[in-house]
Amino acid sequence: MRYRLVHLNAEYEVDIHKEQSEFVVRIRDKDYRISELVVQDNAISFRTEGKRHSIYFARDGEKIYVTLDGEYYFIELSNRTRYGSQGEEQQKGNVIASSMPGLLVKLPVKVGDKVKSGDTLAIVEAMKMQNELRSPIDGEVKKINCKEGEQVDAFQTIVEIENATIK
Amino acid sequence: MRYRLVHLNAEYEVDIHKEQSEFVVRIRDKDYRISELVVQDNAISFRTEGKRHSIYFARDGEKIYVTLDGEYYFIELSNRTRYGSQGEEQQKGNVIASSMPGLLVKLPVKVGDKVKSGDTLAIVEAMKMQNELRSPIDGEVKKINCKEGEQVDAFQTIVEIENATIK
Amino acid sequence: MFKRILIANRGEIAIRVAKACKELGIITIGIFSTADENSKHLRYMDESYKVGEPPPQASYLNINAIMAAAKQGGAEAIHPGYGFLAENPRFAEACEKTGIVFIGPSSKALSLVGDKIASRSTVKKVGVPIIPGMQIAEREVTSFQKIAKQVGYPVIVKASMGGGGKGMRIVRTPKDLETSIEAGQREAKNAFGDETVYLEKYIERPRHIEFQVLRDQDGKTVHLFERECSIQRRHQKIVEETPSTALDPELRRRMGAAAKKVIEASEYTNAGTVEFLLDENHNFYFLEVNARVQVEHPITEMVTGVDLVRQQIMIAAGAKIDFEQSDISQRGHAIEARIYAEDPENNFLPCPGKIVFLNEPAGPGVRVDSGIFQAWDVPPHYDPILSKLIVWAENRDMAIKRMSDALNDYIILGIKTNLGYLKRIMGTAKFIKGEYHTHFIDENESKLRLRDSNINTAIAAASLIVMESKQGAKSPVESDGTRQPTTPWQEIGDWEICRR
Amino acid sequence: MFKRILIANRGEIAIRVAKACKELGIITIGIFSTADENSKHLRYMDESYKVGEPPPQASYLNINAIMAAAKQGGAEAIHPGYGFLAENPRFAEACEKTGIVFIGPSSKALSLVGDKIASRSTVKKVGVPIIPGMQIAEREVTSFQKIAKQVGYPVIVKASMGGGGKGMRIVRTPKDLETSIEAGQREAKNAFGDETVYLEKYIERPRHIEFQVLRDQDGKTVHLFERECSIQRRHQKIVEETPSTALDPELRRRMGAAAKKVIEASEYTNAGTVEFLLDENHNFYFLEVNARVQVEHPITEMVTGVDLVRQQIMIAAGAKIDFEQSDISQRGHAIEARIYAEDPENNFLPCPGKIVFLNEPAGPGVRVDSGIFQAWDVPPHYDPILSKLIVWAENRDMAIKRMSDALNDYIILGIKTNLGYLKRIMGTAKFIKGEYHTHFIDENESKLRLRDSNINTAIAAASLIVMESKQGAKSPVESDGTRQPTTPWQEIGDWEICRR
Repeated sequence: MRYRLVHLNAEYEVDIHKEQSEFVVRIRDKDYRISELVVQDNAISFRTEGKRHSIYFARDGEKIYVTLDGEYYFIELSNRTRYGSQGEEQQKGNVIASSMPGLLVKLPVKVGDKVKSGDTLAIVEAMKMQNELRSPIDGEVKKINCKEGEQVDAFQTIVEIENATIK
Repeated sequence: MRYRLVHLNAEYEVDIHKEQSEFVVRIRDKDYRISELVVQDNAISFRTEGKRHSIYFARDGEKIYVTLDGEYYFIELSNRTRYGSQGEEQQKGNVIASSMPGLLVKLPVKVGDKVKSGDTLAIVEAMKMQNELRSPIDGEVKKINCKEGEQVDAFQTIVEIENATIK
Repeated sequence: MFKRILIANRGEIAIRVAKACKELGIITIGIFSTADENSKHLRYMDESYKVGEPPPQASYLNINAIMAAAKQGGAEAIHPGYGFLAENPRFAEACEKTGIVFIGPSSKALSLVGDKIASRSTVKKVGVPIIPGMQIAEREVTSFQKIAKQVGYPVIVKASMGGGGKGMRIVRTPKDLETSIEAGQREAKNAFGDETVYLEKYIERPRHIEFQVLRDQDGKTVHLFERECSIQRRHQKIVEETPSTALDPELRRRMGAAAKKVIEASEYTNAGTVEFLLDENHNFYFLEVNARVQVEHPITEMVTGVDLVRQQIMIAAGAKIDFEQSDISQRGHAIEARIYAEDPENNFLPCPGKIVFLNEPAGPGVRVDSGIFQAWDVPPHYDPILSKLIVWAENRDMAIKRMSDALNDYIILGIKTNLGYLKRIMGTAKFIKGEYHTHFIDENESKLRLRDSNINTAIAAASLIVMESKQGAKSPVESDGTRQPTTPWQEIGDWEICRR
Repeated sequence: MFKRILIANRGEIAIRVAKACKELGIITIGIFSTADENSKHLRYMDESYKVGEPPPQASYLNINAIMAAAKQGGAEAIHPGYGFLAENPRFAEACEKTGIVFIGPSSKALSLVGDKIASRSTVKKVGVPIIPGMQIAEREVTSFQKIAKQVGYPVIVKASMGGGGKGMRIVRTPKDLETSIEAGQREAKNAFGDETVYLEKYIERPRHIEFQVLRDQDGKTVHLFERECSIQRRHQKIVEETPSTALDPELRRRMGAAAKKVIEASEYTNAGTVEFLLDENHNFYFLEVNARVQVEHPITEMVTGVDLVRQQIMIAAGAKIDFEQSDISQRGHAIEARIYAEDPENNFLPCPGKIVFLNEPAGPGVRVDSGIFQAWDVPPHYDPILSKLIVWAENRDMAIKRMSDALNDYIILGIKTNLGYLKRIMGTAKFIKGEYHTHFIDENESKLRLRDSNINTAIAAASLIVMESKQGAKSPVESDGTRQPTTPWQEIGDWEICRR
């Protein structure tokens, strides 16, 4: 079975197969042999590389929250066109999505506006925090998907910019 | 809708019906008007007699655990022939049941034995505690349902005594 | 410091010890019976070994299996917790022989304090008061009669190796003495394999006051003040508090000094508790030494600020106690309530089973040392203790209210527990006033009964729950396949199947 | 004592205050916005009133609605908690006018300490050091230039009504001063409706040390020692501890005395905190007074044994402080970590949403002041604080380890939180050594990043979870009705639908 998982914008190709009572999980060309697998409710435990891991998890559709040794990993199944987070947008450059769920408090552009890299395209507010979404490129506003005062989800596309010249 | 509920060996006849947005629960000839009913997972809340109650509960078949203001109520739906607890047996007198789940460590009688009121019929052990089951009546052992060394459940009948003379 | 410690216990105390180990950077090795493969204490162990079948004799009391696990896990020390093998001199000896440090006193000190008659005479020698009575075990009824006459009735016959009320008989008139001795011997023989009994003056309405003592390997001894443990059911403590309302500073000073003397005279090292009875005239008498960390140790930790389990490990590793008696003071007030899987409405009989829903209290001054989790099936083989709720507050009044509120917030559903009963204790006038003794539970029986006030509300809630779970379900499909809509009035039929 | 108190807040602090009220036998009246109808704080209220729509302006900042609820509920006093209206002089005034006691200082004292320039001059008069800079707000650029030259660069331009870093500009060279003033004024105007800014010497690598003070209505003033709050992200504290590793007994004594002077000079009553900056040469400077119970108050409670919220209520009711400065001592070490619904891997942006699974830590020295429960949907309208984890231990090393272990035991699934990030702070060399200042987060950025070590294990776990949830499900039924058996190898198709 093969999956493509995303963690912190890095993609991991994973291949799982069973060999007798063990599972072999191949991640980035390294094999992890998994034994003593127990999955129950919100906990999964297994042994690999000589160590037993007890991991709590929650799965919500394609999103998987995993906690291990006090650290949290937010992992997504990459089997759809995802809306990227800010970091990624700066590379991709034309889809401006909210980084968090919140209220769209300001949307100072309209379709057809010329914008410069760094211009504020939208301000989303949540939990007393304002997040400014800036244009990563020079370009023209091609499409606006939301209205001021609307509640937006994380990763929801708010504005699309048509590439002019990449600065 | 009518129910018969048992709490601490007392039976309660309960009659529930709806009047507009309220429920009327009649318990022992007194009416309680219930409003603002919310049931979710393990919690139920409602208002009655001017007070709002938030109650946690767990239901396991006919058994209902309810906690209210720091007190716990173990309530059973009385729609089957129940095996009573010790107290009740002393009134009923012929069915000797364990008061707790545990190990049947001693069963010093056999079918046909004559027993006197107060004789030990069985000893059940659980959690470092031994519970002696004594005969509430003079009589004869009619039936034995368990073997020494067996795990027994709460309310499981261990011995049945045929009434001789009630002392 | 040790690198690896085996924790020869289960439940909340195994977790308590594991946490102390982790804070000291020590790797924890757990043990478990086959009934405990899914138990909470294993989550706190770096490694775990199965030591046997569910009955304690086969696993947690199985010295050979535990020593084998210690060897396999490379343990340098073993912490026994309380109960099970904690005060077993043979276990301490087995450790001593294999070069594993037993975190507790030496097997020799354990043997001494475990023998009630021997420890009585040791204690008497150093001038600590003991309850008037026999100095050595005797077999002749005439000796019992003589001493009973000397100390005056009522007297009590006790098993020399006893504990938990087994083998005890209170005797109020000379004519009952002989039969009581015989009954006591029989019971002692059955319970402890040793029929030796002895006789003491019986103290009416005593308070149970104990002093926590620490002693390091250099012999430095410090006490950490008292715990009052008079609230008992079936000779088992269920609520403890510190400071005790029965002591004034002078009495506290004298008892603390006496407790230290007892520990020193017994050549006892590590943490130990000296139990006293306090009579109505404020005379105190040595009762026994508890040679282990006790269930109620947290209340001492809360008021003195000393981590007792950490101290146990440090002392066992050879560290010196790095504070003086004068550094230790009591700040505020702490109460512990033991949460048991038992039915107070049915003679406190134990109630193992599955915990369907769990919510544990938290917040200012609230500590929960818990061995349970939601969805866990409490096994029937072990002590019914589930967890301990400990509160601390600025003063006793606030602590009682805090305990009461925390008990309200403590929700365990699916099995019966003593949570409600404990809350009733907090609401009892005698407890609130601090005027109580070891017969508190008996003397307040009627006040501690589940009060009627809310039963109708609970019954109403239960009916609504039953009704809702019926209405929430899909309309039932009859066996002939026709679908019947459900309305409350059509369910009246329920009534018919009820037993008259 | 008051009979009924309205708690004008939500979340963990509303619960904290409600518990203190209940322990004093006071009936609690809660308020809630329509986003909070199911929130945890309402479980601790005897009565609750809806005060408006989700936006804070419509509900928790809506003075009229809250005063109406107080009137309807018959409240004799209002506890404002922290944030929202806690330091709003108009709210205190509204209370004063209607004869309801505001649990906090008078509106007059609130106005004084709320004005940074006015409080600077008050403080200077009583001889407490302030950061060199302007004594009055000035508008002329030349005045700024003159004073900047006097105190020496770098300097900082600050909003008079400021807070949370808004309107602040650090200026390192004279040529940047004018533009920084203009930018600061603009930002101040936008944020606080007042463009007044002033100039101070900029302290490099300062530590943020604050002193907790209590003052009763007779003017008796006691301080409860310091809290070090230098671990901040975006000018918000996330980890606090006491005692501070930066103070020696002499400096602690001097700062404590200064804090009391500030509170006395401001004619301030009730609980207040005096914030100082401590520079690298151990000079301290008055920063501001926080006129409320603070988020980090529990660490002071843990080491001093004083219940600050109870003291607030008692002082507001007219009670005298019943202990002396010499009665207060610091015992052991306490650390608080604030648990936020935020994503440390994405610039700490807030993450509201549903909590799918929750397990909160407990045990020795662990306190959780929590506003959340499993299955709760954290609303997006309010501060992202979910709860506070506070630990106490005998010393700082043990406290850090205890915090680290407790963070391990704290499981929140379904939303992103800073739990892992907080644990990384506990493992940072500079934190462990106690050598840090307010730029800790920035300077340790690389060390605080999620380490790679376990990512592959987490990825493997996620894959197993996905696989198991597929295998656990029934074989899929195709739209044409044929049932297909599922085997791992047949699912390779997943690969194909992945985006390249």
